[in-house]
Amino acid sequence: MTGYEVQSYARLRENLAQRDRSLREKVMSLSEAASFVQDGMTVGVGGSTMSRTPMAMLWELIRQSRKHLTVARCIVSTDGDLLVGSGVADEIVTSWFAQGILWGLSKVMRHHVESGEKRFQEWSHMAIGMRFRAGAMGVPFMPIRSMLGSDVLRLRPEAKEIDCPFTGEKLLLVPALNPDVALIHVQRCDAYGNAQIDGLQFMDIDLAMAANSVILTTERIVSNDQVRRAPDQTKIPFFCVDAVVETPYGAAPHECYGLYEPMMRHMESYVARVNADPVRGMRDYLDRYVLGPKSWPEFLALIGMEEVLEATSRGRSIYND
Amino acid sequence: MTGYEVQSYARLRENLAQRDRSLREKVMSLSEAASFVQDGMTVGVGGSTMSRTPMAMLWELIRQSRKHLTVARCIVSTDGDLLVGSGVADEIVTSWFAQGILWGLSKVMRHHVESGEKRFQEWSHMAIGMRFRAGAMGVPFMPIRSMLGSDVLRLRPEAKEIDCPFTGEKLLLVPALNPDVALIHVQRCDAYGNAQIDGLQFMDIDLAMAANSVILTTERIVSNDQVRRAPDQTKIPFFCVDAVVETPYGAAPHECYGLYEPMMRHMESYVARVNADPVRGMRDYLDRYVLGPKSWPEFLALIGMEEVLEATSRGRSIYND
Amino acid sequence: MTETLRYTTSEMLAILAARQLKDGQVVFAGVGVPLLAATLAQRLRCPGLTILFEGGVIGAFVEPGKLPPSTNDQRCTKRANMVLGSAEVLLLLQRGYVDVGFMGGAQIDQYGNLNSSFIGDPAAPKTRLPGTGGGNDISSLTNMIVAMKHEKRRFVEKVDFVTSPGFLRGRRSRAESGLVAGGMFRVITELAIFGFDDDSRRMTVLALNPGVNREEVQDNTGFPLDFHDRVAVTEPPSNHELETLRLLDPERLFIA
Amino acid sequence: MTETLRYTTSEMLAILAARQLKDGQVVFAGVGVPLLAATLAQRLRCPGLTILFEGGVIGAFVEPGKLPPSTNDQRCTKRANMVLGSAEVLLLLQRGYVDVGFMGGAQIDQYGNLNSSFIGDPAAPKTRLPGTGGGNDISSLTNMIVAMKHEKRRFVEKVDFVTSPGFLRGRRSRAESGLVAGGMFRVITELAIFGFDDDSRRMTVLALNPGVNREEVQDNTGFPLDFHDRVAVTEPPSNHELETLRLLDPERLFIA
Repeated sequence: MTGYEVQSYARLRENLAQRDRSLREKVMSLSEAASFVQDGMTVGVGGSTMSRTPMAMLWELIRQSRKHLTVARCIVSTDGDLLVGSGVADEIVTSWFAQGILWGLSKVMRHHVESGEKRFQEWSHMAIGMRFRAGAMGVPFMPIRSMLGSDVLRLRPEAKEIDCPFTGEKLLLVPALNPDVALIHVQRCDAYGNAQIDGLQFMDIDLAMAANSVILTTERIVSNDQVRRAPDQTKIPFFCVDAVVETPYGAAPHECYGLYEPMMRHMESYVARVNADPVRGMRDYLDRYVLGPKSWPEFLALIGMEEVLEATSRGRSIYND
Repeated sequence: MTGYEVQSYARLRENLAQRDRSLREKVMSLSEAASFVQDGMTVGVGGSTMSRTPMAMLWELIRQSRKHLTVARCIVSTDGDLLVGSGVADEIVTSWFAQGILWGLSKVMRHHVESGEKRFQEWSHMAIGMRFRAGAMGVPFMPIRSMLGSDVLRLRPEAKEIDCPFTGEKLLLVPALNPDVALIHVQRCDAYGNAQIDGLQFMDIDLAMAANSVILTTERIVSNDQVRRAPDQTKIPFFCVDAVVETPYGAAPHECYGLYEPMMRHMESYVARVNADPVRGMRDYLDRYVLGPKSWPEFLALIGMEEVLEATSRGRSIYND
Repeated sequence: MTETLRYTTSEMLAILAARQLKDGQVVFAGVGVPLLAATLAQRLRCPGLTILFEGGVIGAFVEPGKLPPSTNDQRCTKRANMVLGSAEVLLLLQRGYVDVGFMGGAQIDQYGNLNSSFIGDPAAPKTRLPGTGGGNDISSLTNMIVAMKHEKRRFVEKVDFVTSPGFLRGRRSRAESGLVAGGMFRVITELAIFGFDDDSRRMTVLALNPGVNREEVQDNTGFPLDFHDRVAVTEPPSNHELETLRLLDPERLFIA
Repeated sequence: MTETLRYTTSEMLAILAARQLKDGQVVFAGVGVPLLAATLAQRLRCPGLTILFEGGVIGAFVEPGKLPPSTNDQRCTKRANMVLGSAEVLLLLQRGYVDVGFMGGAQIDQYGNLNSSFIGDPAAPKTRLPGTGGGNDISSLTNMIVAMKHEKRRFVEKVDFVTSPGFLRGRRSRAESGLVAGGMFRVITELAIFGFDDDSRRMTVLALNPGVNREEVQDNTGFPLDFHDRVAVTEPPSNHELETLRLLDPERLFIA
């Protein structure tokens, strides 16, 4: 569970020195990219709640039945359900784990966590962000002023309280989180991995810099020439990306800013199914929607053309005015 | 010299609580905005070297003969000359102080600093950035891994070496820098102070968040409606801005990304003049170009229409391909 | 009562909460009643009020009938002044740019501590709740207003777990733990409006809602309440407040 | 020598420095000779080489005849892969994304420490130099290549001031001071190419430039030099190298 220990600087540097950071094309398939994620790894997941979730990549990891992952994400929704319900993840490191504001408590999370079979490691939202940021900056910790005095901190011996050497104030040092792999979904990137992200960034830039490898799924691949025309719009540089997978609607049934909003009918049927029976309901869902389809487009077809188009028109409407 | 002490959190919060952060118009003249800068203050200056220097604001401060300022900027060029040569600044906090790569050593800096009459407080470039970042984040320090072992650190007792409580590694903690005022020049902002910055950002976002007040000079003022159409292009939020001054060519004779490159003939004549005699040469330059003109446009007229137009066509050419 | 002056609990909470906000404030709001209340205040009295969302939004502009379902989806950004990273928007709280944090609550205690993590023993919980999200950060770093349903099981002497700190164990315990700024400011329920005593930091009834008496509030509270020297009686929602609120949520997503 | 094979010191430095770079490396380069050398390597052997600038640029694309005059102005960003904050680009060094830092030098000592801050006593300097800029960060956090003119006053036993750390006092003193990564890798002058001994960390002659002998190098150096067991003789700049270089800087801004 790498998520727990701060990696030594020597080890971080060594890992990075090993990576091929040359300007090279790295476009591959979902199943090829999945090979970067191995059993027992700590995986950072981009986006937040129901936004820009790298759902196609998670879907592929379930199909390849990865095991014993520790998954870190700022806020977790149905993606967390699928990861613990499918058996892929042993532990979720996050600040909030439900099915979404609209549905509240996740019966799937409750079933697996209350039984002690899976773990839900809780940090404050900002603390998760500062753990990724410390990892991105190549330092072992960030100082913060929240979590102090709370029971959230009492359950987190990984963090250390100090008296500030400058002001004498109490501060909390949260440990750097450098995931083995980060999974991030973006609106567009080039074949080298230079990524543009529209709208809400969440913690994806820090996550990308912190991780020891990065898999990008992208709605489309654009030319490097187009990227070079607006270099100040590049949010993630190519040399921290190890795989690029072109996956239209790769965040479905969640949303991708400016392109599609959540596919609510599918989400509601999912919630009804798994909350009715968090074990059999989840198994049925996985059989039908994850293991059943031969490809990601086939999964989208199961969501249904009409719902996909509706979500698309709502998604694009953000730019209508 | 506030630049030296880390402000207590209580004091930082108190200062911010006092500021009017409401959504309100704050457009004013250069001379009105200058009133935010008082003798003895610590002033953070945006941009870097010869880029997006808030030159019109500095020009106004010289005209109003401010005194005993401590001025912090990541890299200082002829702006530093003018600040020490005019007597406005007692100390420059920076990583590099010359007249620009092309001209090298500043005779003005040498004259005032070697005599001990003015101070040049040297930090590494990243350390300046991390001092602003700590200030922006509301924490007393940032941990870094440079400066260790060097004489740059030996002259900086304000920084503290520690053994990392997580890894045992040696780290340097650099103290937060929260300037009393930040002066930042941008391509455009609205009347509330929501600012967009094209191209190189330098450290301006952290500087704006760190400072206890912010004066924006801007090439033009756009409608809030235009800002709201692309909210992910806003780089500085209105509530950390206290004054907005519309000042076309406000970075002249330095450059402003995408609009104009440095006005080199003026720069060269300046350098020749002050390096020939750092005292009389500077006095002559100030009399003719800073104290002489009745307005900023009059100063631009002294640079000359032809040179301004040439710099403009070079500046805009970045978008020609 | 005339037809127009009938209102739901959510409407009551939103309207009383809105009255707590001042023009020019920067408010960090959750969705639902908090967002409705902040937007209502903006429309009624506070044109210079700024609303922040945890997802990374500054100065959102909420259009009637287009309320965002969560703070992390694209609808929150429509016509906003700025969209930024979610760590960045939370750091605004730490730096001190935010005047008020505004959220709902599941369980609260006499010192204004909130629990959204565990029902029962955290080691073997009866119920694992969703957790803090930004709640701990907001309540640690700014002044809080909480709007929640008033039930005995929700108003307890000591929360099972302090997810979002109020005044912890009362007196100076919050400041001594390192939380030098902010604290619980107001709790608003369908029964009353509560503040916290400057010394003891215990929950104190400041005002009773129309038609509610002290016994009723105490009977629905799991610990002995303090009452302010002069307990006021809150003005009922006005026609104008109700009409403006109902315009914001015509489908009654949050005010039903 | 034929006409085409005459070359300036700057041309020599740029070409020898370019030979030190490998394809696929990420190089943090200053303007002038370092940028020319990195771009030359890109054109000749290293299409996958990436150049970073301190101003906040990743993967700049340098067009022949359009060399940027500094690392902080807009020309550096033309056709770049990414433009980012200057703190962010320096943090890439700290995180470990950069293989080589490449800059010029004013004064260097036997352990590869660089001085760009003070000539004479820092308390009462004969000359106050411009200072470190990013030099201290680059030399603290990655492997350095320095290209500089070879003069006795520039190659001293001990620099007046350690602005950018090499191996400090030699042996393990760099690592012991907390600088666990990077270090001085090569120094390139018009006379020779220098490395640093793995144990003593003293400057060591690896190769002599064509037509230069050991005495000449020693005579121009302010401390006793070590010589590698097998001191090579560097191949002179080739026609192809010189022609490619001169295409990059037709106005001879930096190679004159």
